[in-house]
Amino acid sequence: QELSQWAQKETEKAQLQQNVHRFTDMCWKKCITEPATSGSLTSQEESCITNCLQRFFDTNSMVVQLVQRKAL
Amino acid sequence: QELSQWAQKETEKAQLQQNVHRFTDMCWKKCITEPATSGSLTSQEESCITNCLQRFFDTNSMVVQLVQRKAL
Amino acid sequence: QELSQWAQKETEKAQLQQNVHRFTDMCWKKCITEPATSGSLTSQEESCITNCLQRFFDTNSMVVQLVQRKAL
Amino acid sequence: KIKQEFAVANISELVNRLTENCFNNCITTPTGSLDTNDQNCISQCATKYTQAWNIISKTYIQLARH
Amino acid sequence: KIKQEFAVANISELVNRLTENCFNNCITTPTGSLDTNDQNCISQCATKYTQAWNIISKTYIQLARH
Amino acid sequence: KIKQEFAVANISELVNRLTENCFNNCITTPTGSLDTNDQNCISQCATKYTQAWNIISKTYIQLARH
Repeated sequence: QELSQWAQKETEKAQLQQNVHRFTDMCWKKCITEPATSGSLTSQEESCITNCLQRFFDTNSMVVQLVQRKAL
Repeated sequence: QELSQWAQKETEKAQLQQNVHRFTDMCWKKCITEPATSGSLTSQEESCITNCLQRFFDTNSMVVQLVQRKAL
Repeated sequence: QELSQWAQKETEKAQLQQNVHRFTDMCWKKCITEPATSGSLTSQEESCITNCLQRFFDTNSMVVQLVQRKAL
Repeated sequence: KIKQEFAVANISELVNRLTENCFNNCITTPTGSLDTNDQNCISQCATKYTQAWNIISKTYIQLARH
Repeated sequence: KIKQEFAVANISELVNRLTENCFNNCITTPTGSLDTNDQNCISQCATKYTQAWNIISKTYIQLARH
Repeated sequence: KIKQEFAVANISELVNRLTENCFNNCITTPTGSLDTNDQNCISQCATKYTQAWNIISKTYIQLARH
């Protein structure tokens, strides 16, 4: 049983890592439009990337609520 | 045997649903380029979406024929 | 053992074919931006496609080296 | 029970694709919160996406029959 | 027999990618039918895509050897 | 050992996504070689992409807790 719990945790971790890759890709494409000219994110790019993930989660919550209220 | 027929039908249905998602995504990206300002498709957007799927199927038929005639 | 070697070779071949599809798709999107007006690639498009794959491999090598040198 | 799973999978895929497409449609530059304009856009976009999904469903089933 | 399946899978993947890329290349705004211009564009695009696929095949095999 | 495999898979996925995004960011029109500008851009882009990945990791773990 401990083994199966361990396996489940590892699967969840892999899923979480996969999501991090997917969202990094998505927010990179949204926020970084110019070729790199310096080796670090500008403060504008940095906040765009943080906001991108948070607003994506907000959008997802709104959509789930609309579906649950059968408003679509 | 009935069970396996049932399983096959369900698999086909799942495949069909997956295609509907894929084509909705594709035709949405082609036809909807401006942020939403009203809660329903304009008549232009609506016909673009219907035509999008039909012309995609036409394109697919043409490509299959070209491959079969070894014209590529 | 011969059978498993054969199976491995076939798997590698399928993987290679899949990569060819993936890279053709990627370099097509990068190099072909105008609707087709003739039935063959212009010399510019042709060299763009060859260069695209080679520069992609160069980029990949650079990234692998940066990761190995822990420079990221 | 399996049938339900398929239906659930279908709604879940719709939610995912709808979220992604309406996020891209409405949130061009992500800021510190969703303002009223953003929320209106997302809600309208969600209705429009569902309409598009219904059109594609019907048209696809018609085309698949022939 | 399995070898054939791989070959079939390969052609089928080519048809799918070719259809998608040439649809996007030629049909900017989908209308009520494919007119002659659309058909010419798709046929020319299909030949060009196959050329690109051949170039990538050759170049990839050369690069993969090193 | 499996744990290591997960970690290796994670780095390998990062390398793939980083390569694709920085290739697209830096190499607009592929030419006969990577010149110094291209190389600088790729190296800087790679650092920036890793920063973005770290931000998303932290923010995602915070959001997933709630």
